[in-house]
Amino acid sequence: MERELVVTGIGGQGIQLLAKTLALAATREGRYAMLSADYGGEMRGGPSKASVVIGDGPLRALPVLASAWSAIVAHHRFSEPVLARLRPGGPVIVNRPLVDPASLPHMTVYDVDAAAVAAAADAPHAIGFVLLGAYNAVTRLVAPESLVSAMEEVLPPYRKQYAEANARALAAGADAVRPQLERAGEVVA
Amino acid sequence: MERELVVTGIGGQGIQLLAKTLALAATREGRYAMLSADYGGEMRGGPSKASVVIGDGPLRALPVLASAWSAIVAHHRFSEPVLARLRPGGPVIVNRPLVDPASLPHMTVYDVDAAAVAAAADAPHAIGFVLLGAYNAVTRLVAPESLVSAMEEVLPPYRKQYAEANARALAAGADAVRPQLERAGEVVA
Amino acid sequence: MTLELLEGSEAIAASAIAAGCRFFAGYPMSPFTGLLESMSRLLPAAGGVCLNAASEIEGVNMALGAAAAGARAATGSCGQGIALMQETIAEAALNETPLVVFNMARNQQDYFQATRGGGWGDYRTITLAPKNIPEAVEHAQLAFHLADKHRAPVIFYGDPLLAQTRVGVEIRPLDFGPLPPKDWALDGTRSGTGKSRQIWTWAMGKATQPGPGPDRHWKAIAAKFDAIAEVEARHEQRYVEDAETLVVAFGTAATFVEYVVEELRADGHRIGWFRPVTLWPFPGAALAQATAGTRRVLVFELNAGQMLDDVLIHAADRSAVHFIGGVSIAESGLAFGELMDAPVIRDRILAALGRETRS
Amino acid sequence: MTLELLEGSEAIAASAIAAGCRFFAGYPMSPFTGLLESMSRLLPAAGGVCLNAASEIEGVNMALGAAAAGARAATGSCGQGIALMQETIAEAALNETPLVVFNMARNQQDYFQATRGGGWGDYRTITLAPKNIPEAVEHAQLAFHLADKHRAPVIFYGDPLLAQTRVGVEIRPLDFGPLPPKDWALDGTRSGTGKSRQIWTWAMGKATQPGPGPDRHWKAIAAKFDAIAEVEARHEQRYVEDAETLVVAFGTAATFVEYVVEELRADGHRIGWFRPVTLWPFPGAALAQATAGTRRVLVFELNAGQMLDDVLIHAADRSAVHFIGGVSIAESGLAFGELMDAPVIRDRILAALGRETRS
Amino acid sequence: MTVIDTSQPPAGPARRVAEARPSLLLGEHSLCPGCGEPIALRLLLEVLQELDVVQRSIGVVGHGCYGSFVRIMDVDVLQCLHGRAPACATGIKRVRPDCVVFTLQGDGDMANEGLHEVLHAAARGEKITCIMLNNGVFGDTGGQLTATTVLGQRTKTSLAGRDAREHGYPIPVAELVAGLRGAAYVARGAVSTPGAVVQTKRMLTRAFETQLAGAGFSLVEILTMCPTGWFVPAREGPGYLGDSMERVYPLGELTT
Amino acid sequence: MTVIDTSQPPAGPARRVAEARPSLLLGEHSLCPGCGEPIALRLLLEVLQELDVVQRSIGVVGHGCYGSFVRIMDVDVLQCLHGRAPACATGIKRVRPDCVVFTLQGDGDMANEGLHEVLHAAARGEKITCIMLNNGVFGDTGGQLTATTVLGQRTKTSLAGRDAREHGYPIPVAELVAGLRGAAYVARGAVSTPGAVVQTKRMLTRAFETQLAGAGFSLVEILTMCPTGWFVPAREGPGYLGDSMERVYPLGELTT
Amino acid sequence: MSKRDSSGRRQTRGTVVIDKDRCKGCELCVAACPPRVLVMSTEVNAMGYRYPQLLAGCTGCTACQLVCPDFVFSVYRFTPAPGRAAA
Amino acid sequence: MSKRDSSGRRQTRGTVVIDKDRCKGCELCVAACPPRVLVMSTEVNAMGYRYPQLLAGCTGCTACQLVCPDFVFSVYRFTPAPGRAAA
Ligand SMILES: Cc1ncc(C[n+]2csc(CCOP(=O)(O)OP(=O)(O)O)c2C)c(N)n1
Ligand SMILES: Cc1ncc(C[n+]2csc(CCOP(=O)(O)OP(=O)(O)O)c2C)c(N)n1
Ligand code: SF4
Ligand code: SF4
Ligand code: SF4
Ligand code: SF4
Ligand code: SF4
Ligand code: SF4
Ligand SMILES: [Mg+2]
Ligand SMILES: [Mg+2]
Repeated sequence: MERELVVTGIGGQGIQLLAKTLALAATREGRYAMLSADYGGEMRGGPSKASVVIGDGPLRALPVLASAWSAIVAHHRFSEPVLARLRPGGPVIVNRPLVDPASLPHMTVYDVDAAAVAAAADAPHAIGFVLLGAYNAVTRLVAPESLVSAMEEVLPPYRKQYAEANARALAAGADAVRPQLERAGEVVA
Repeated sequence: MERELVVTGIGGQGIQLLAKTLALAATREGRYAMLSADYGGEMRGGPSKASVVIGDGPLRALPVLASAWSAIVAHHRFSEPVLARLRPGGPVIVNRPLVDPASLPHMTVYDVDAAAVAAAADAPHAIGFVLLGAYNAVTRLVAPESLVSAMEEVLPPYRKQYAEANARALAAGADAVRPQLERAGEVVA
Repeated sequence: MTLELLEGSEAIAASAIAAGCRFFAGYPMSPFTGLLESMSRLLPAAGGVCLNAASEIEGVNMALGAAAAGARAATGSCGQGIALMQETIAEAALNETPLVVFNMARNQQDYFQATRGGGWGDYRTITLAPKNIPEAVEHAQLAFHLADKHRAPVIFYGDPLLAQTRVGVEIRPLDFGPLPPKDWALDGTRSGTGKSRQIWTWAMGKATQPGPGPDRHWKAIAAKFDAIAEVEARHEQRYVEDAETLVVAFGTAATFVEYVVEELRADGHRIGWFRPVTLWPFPGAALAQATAGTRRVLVFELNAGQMLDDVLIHAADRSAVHFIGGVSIAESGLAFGELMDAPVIRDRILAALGRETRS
Repeated sequence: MTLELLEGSEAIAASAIAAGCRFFAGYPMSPFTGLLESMSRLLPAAGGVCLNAASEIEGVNMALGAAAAGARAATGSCGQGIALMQETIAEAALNETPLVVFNMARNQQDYFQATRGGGWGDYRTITLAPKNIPEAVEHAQLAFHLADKHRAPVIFYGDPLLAQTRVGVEIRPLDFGPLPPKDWALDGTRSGTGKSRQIWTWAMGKATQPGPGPDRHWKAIAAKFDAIAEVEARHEQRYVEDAETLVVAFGTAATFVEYVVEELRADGHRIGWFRPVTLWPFPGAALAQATAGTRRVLVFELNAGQMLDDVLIHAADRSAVHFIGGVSIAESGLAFGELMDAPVIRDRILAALGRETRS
Repeated sequence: MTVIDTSQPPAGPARRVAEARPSLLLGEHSLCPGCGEPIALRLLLEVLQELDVVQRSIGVVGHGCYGSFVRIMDVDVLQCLHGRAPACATGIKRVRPDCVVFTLQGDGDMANEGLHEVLHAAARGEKITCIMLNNGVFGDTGGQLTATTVLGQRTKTSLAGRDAREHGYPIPVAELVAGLRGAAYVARGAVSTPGAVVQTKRMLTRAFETQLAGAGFSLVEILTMCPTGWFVPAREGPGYLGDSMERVYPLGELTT
Repeated sequence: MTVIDTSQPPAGPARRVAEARPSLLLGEHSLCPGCGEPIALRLLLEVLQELDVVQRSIGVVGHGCYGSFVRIMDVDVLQCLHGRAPACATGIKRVRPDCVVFTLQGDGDMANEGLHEVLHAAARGEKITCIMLNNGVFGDTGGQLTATTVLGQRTKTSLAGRDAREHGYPIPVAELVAGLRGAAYVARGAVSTPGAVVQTKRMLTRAFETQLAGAGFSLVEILTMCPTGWFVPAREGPGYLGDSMERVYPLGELTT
Repeated sequence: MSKRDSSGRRQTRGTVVIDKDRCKGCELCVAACPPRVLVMSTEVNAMGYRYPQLLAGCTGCTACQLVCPDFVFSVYRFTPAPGRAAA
Repeated sequence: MSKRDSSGRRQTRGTVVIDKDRCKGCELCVAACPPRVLVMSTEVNAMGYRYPQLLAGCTGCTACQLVCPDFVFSVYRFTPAPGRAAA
């Protein structure tokens, strides 16, 4: 089975690192992953999007996704074309208050105030990892430990000191979404 | 009517100048001319050949002649492929003793000892012009005066001092062939 | 099998090195830059050399030199940079140097550039156009094999999606069979022996051992390319048996077409696809056969219609051929435009199915 | 009419100047050198500039600059030198600079180079292939006209026979009709007015007046070349009405073919000839019509079969097409080989007439 | 400490001594924070204006981050191929000798791809003004080694720092050009400090004056910050420039 | 005056002090009478022999009259594209560091088409030896102006003589290269007099020694006569060289 | 006329207009300002960057304008008798 | 041992072998020969060129060999006591 995730946000939110972490975690688990990035040179405030596909065998998905199962919406600004491709019903993590959960009526939406959660976890810059933690708690695409070690692996050498904060952010994101998950009875994955 | 001339010799004999003189003379007379040269950079002793076509209207002849009416053979060394294209019966001026008149049984051959004639005319370097003078006396393709003025025109500035000697060579060449012409009753042109 | 999550460029670089590439020289240009950076990182560790060429012309000539000395050597670029290399690519074809050129193209607009030379003289370049990164990893090795096998330049025709997408891949050396020894390579050992070697497009030989000279040599080169055309054409096809409509596409575009064709078949359309794996030699005979029974041959490529020429030359019925591609570029000019998208391709195919075949 | 006995190169240079060419930059290469020397001698007297470029790349870019500034400007070379210009020729096509390139080729092996770009992107180059010096004199002027008319590069495809043969010709300015004003040319007068001009392949425009950008611009360029293809294809043909066999050839080779066809008709053969005058746009529709009633289409070109592609694409019946040309080079590598000769061509045609048409 | 309102010009009597934007600027650039190239652009546009040659100016712009200036400079511009600007400028100047013709290039454009063109234009003494923005990297493609990268500098294609044995030595373009007789004015400036900016503007003025006088070829090499390609924070750009580049590329005029 | 029989070696006791032909020569060349290039070829072949590096020597030869030497030198040779020899030589040397790699180029090849390649190879300090035969013209194409043609010289594309305003100034290649740090040995010789020939041979020896020592790039520019391209009688070649070229291109070593 | 006010500060002899929404926060101006009267904001502008704010003591020297890559500063010098700006 | 013979000429201390059919008649050797003992022939060789001939007085200095572009000269120095060559 193949699962597609699209991530949309703006430069500076850590979109690319988030997506890369997930793809690497799946790869390290011995699965097939594909990661497509599309960003205007990561200009601060500019569009940043990525997509990740994970499967158990060689992937059928195209590098420009025809449609996607799930999404992480970190910022609403450039999200429209990306969200138009979501298949109804799939899980979406939205970054409250920047994104209005009601804007995705056909999806199973989970909302996380990533900035607040990150700040509370003493990892104020790790907004992307909060969202990823939440996403993985919902979808269970990879083991939480895989995420942590993949995150450590993708960090460039000069950012290694953030590893612990990022790990806290991943866990905090998962925790933050858990109440909604329980309410929904774990419909997904 | 189109008349083709092929000239064959070796570098240093003045083949190119001869051919250019004839072509220019015809042009100055208001006729159509074509001059094709093919020489290995005029290396002394290397092959030197040229062809001239003269006609009263736009020319049909190809720049690589399919066949030719007439020839000037200044040296036998590289002449074979050139002569193989002569149409039987046409006039050929051969440079005795370097070329054996008997080697062209199907042609109307005129022989001139160009070196001797040139020396006698006090124009020892003008072997080519001797042959051209003879050729034109036989074929009457252009007026003798046209040849002289074309010769003057084609001389590069630093060789202008040879103009008079060359003119003598042209005339001497014509004189040298006249007895044979009279014998043959002016069959050609 | 352990998969590594690698960016396409990195995977291609690693694969080339696994194939024994030991010399690379290149000049940055998006989206080729990633391959250059990967080579510059990975090659030294493998005992090879990666040079920052001062221009594409310098880079391709460095690679030609290294290849002439017997190394597996490559360069790369895209678009304008490849244009600058045309003289040298032609030279490599004519002087028989096994040079590999990674064209990490910005789009599909350089099909003619790859397949019709554009350098000078009568030569062709074997051109591999992988459809996805796993195949790109294979082609990165096959390119060196074919170059050595035929002593001829080989072009790898990539694109931004192949360069920049990351996927899980495995890199290991592939075996394509034995190769002739490189006894022609310059190494200096024969200098002074009376049998010194020479690599020369004019093939004049040495005074003591005259060569064929340009007329005979270039005829022989033309004959060699004819012979390569006989044996190296590769293609892939599906649903040809019952297809009323056949869609022809190359490279990544073919992957998209394949995806859409699967959808359309699920919808009941009698449709198939045909992909030239080698752009040159173009698999003409295979296409002729594949199109023998089809009503429509649709050509999809992201350009103004270049492979179209080859399809028109080979399709069983020329009047059945319709072009459904077009120029499509991202705003940056550096990547594909919106035509490289399954829904758009689907619409174009459906529109063509709706139209009746004109003759 | 007074004829001057001029070497082809000289005649072409004089004619280009008569057409208003006022800038030339080139780099020596046989047999192009004569044109460069003639330009360097004749242009200053006409108030123009001829520069000794330090390389072909420099030369073509100098010419592009001069053309962008509104002058009738040209460069030239052959073979390898033209290969080096490919990036810039493509640029001129894509940024719409009317650049003229005199390719005084060594042979006919650069048909693909001229007609399939080889630069980068979707562009074509109008290519004129004169059959003899009088036509070359005409084309030297037509080239500038077409370049200005379409704001596109034009290639003049010459050869050693056109360059080096001397014939009596008359040079006078020819009138090909009116042209649009060059209001796009850079002259500085609009700088600082808010409406400054821009010549840019990416066509991004100015912040105050955004341009179409590459996607729309390159689509428009492709459409422009489609439109040129509709109107500028030129050809010449003879005896098509009753010909069983049609021989297709271009440039000087066509003159030889014409000569041989005349001989063969005199011998009673039902044979004709067809000559693309423009190699691009290839006169495909005309060829389709001309070959509609023929049994055999023989393609004669001094290369390994390049125009052959275009004939195969357009001939009424592909299976009637036979190649009777081939690579043929002088020992020096600088001129035609023995195939450029009427008796040899005659033999090849007769041999083809002897064979029955294979299907 | 009170922050002064700087949203409006001062209410009291004051004279504007520096304008934010040159009048030939048509819009915003999108270069990185701390990039030195826009500063050079401002100087260029100011000098054209001050010399009163705007309406006969033609620019030829190469490929690099500065390439996007084509959109925002109100000057007739040919955006040319990578490295070829001096050749194109030559063609323009020769057919429009009354125009003021300049090129805008980077180190990648001029010292790598286009070294041939600039040296030959200089040797010919073309009456054009070439401007090289030298930041020691290919900025636009993400920070790879160029011919002017200084020894020890880390780039994406010299990860362990430029090593002379592996990558060779940096090329001092201004010095090379100054060694050619056709070069009438050659100078090297920088935009890393206010003083250097003022000096660089003077160099540009002299270079264009050289062209106007018909004296020959002129070149101004300008050291510019590329924090992105140098992998340093924007505010450290000027310091890095001074510590590394200026030692190899001394500022000043090279012709007399 | 009696003419001595010189068809045979002397009958009496004598020692051969100079051989006509270097042992690495395979046949005849077809260059013009009085051409200087074959003299340079002889020196090159002798030096390779004397340094005992023949069986690890690889040459890269450009396009010019010397191009035909490929047929007669018993050395592994890549005949490369016009101007690109230093790039090809770089590729060869980098994959065969134990080989002795040299280029043989002309002024047209190196100073015109290939200025970029030689300067970058020099800046990189490539351990190769480049030889430029400078005759100030494109000899092979019939004598047109090159970047090294001296002022006043008449060529087929400067019929009235090279004029600085029109054609610019000649480029001193050896000086340019010597200005690059990667250049370890740079010298200019000539083949116009016996003394110059001896000196030039010493320069070639030093250049190759520099390569063998791994010290960096080496260049020997050799002024050669081209009577054909200069439009002077063969015997006037050396005099013309001394009067015109040597004044602009002084002989000697440029590195220390 | 002394150039320093009572607190030892340079007198405010000029001022600047800061087009703050164009600022990209590079801080080149801060380092370049001789009297060091520019400090970065804690807020961010429309593009998300911190931007410079002016304290008292500007001399109107134009250094900030000279080095700013984003054309943020216009600089004014007070004409008759400056020195009354807020301290 | 005097270096000049009775006629004031340099002694003949060496000689050369002239491979005359390779000569292209450029006369570089003639100008280069310090004692000026090379003179051009009046006959031409197989290629049609005049070629150098040796008079008495060769010193075996090798100058001719050094400058000859056509590799015509081998040079010998007499070993024990030269000077008996034809004068
Ligand atoms: C022929 C060619 N090769 C490569 C490129 C890719 N390219 C675009 S910009 C650039 C870098 C330019 O560097 P530089 O001139 O130093 O400018 P910077 O971006 O550093 O300001 C390169 C290599 C190109 N456009 N054309
Ligand atoms: C790309 C390219 N342009 C032009 C030529 C033509 N060409 C061949 S030899 C030559 C002249 C070489 O001059 P130089 O290097 O000075 O050698 P010389 O003949 O003077 O010894 C030229 C321009 C070529 N072969 N390739
Ligand atoms: S990459 Fe460097 S040169 Fe380019 S805009 Fe950014 S800082 Fe400026
Ligand atoms: S043209 Fe000049 S360089 Fe060439 S062989 Fe003749 S003399 Fe020598
Ligand atoms: S004008 Fe001078 S003193 Fe005032 S803020 Fe700017 S740099 Fe500081
Ligand atoms: S220099 Fe300009 S862009 Fe940078 S912080 Fe100061 S005002 Fe902002
Ligand atoms: S060896 Fe010396 S002296 Fe003897 S002929 Fe030669 S140049 Fe003259
Ligand atoms: S130098 Fe050599 S080629 Fe010239 S004349 Fe003397 S022997 Fe003959
Ligand atoms: Mg740069
Ligand atoms: Mg030369």
